[in-house]
Amino acid sequence: MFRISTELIDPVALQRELADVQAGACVAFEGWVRNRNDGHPVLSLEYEAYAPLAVKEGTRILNEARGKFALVAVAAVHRVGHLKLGELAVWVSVTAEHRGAAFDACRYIIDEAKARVPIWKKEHYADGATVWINCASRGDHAGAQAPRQV
Amino acid sequence: MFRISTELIDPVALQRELADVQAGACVAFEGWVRNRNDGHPVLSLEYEAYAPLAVKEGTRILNEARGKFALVAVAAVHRVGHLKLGELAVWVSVTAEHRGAAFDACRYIIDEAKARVPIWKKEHYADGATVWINCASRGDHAGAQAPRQV
Amino acid sequence: MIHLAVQYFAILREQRGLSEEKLATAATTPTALYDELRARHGFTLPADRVRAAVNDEFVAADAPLRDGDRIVFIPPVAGG
Amino acid sequence: MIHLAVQYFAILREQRGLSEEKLATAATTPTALYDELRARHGFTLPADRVRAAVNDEFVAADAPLRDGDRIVFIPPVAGG
Repeated sequence: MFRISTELIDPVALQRELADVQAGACVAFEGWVRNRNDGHPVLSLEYEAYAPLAVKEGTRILNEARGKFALVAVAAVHRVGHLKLGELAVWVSVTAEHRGAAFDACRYIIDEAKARVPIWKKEHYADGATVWINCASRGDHAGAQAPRQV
Repeated sequence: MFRISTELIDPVALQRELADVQAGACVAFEGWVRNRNDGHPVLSLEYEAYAPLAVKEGTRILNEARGKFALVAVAAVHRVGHLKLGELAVWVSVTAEHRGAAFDACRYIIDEAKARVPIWKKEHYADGATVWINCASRGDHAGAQAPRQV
Repeated sequence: MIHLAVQYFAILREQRGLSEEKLATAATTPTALYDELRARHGFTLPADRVRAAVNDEFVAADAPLRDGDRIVFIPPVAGG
Repeated sequence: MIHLAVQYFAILREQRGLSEEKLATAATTPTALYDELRARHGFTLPADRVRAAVNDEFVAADAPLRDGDRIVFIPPVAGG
């Protein structure tokens, strides 16, 4: 289950759906909007998705994780729209019998999702500038040249 | 913050305490009571802790994680008492600016905690047998001889 | 000439000033079409930093374009 | 002879049948004391699978025991 959400993500409700007495381990990743990036104060973020392909590619990644690791269940949701500081941008949760598989799969999913799923992030800075992350070229905000991780 | 809890662990309330706009990533591990171990149907679990040393050693592990990885915050709670299937036995949550540190630290903490913190687990099986995990010797439940991970 | 629908997202949407358009082109591959549009609209990203999707599936930069295709150019992604 | 308090947890508590006791011993190290208690109470775990803590801190198997110490023998742990 890979979803794009225009509403606040509710990890509690999502997590509840993964409850399963066959699972002994659950690893969840949350990506939060933080107040700075590479030293620049950030006021808010916008995420935009090419939704049909984002869901397809995200679902492929979840299925790859199921193929590579011994899992019970996987789920991921990515938020789109204008997000305030502290809001949840992306949530990935993986359950497995054993924790090693849950950790490895959760990390695989978020790493692949960040690299492959067509979702874009625009940062709004305190100085009024905005930048589409990873899309900088000459003339853009200097601080955005380097690829960044959450 | 490493705590031993005789009550149900509430990950929602615990997680709320970690909210911080300096953090971009949160990785949480949950260990759940599952319905079998090495093929034996499990009915319930008992956890017992040597609480003063468990809190000391758990706190040392959290501090080690802070020293090894660039973190914003860490917290962990281990349940003790008689737990039913599906209940949360242990919760570890780590926040960081970047996800790599959060994943590595969360895994470090749970791996070290399972190896070092004086907490013991007794499994109650469907056939009426009980076993203190990792403490088997000749005459004990055969299935419990091998070390197990969640 | 083939007739295509083009969708724009993120930095390309802003630089183009719209989300979708229909056009006729002599370009036969995504790369050729992107270079044509980049020259026309001043997109800052070079073709080698943009992927393409046709009819909601990723395609190679030199995949053939067919009349009626819907194409999306995908700037470097940054989810999470 | 020194006087000690011994606390038992988990499998050792069950095999001893109590959680804590006071005793006098000629043993001067945790290992020596454990072997003495194992012989007396039939603990199944050998000494090399049991750690020791004195006054709520881990100690080496051959650490000196002092009068008034509170000692805990720690079976293999299994949290999580």
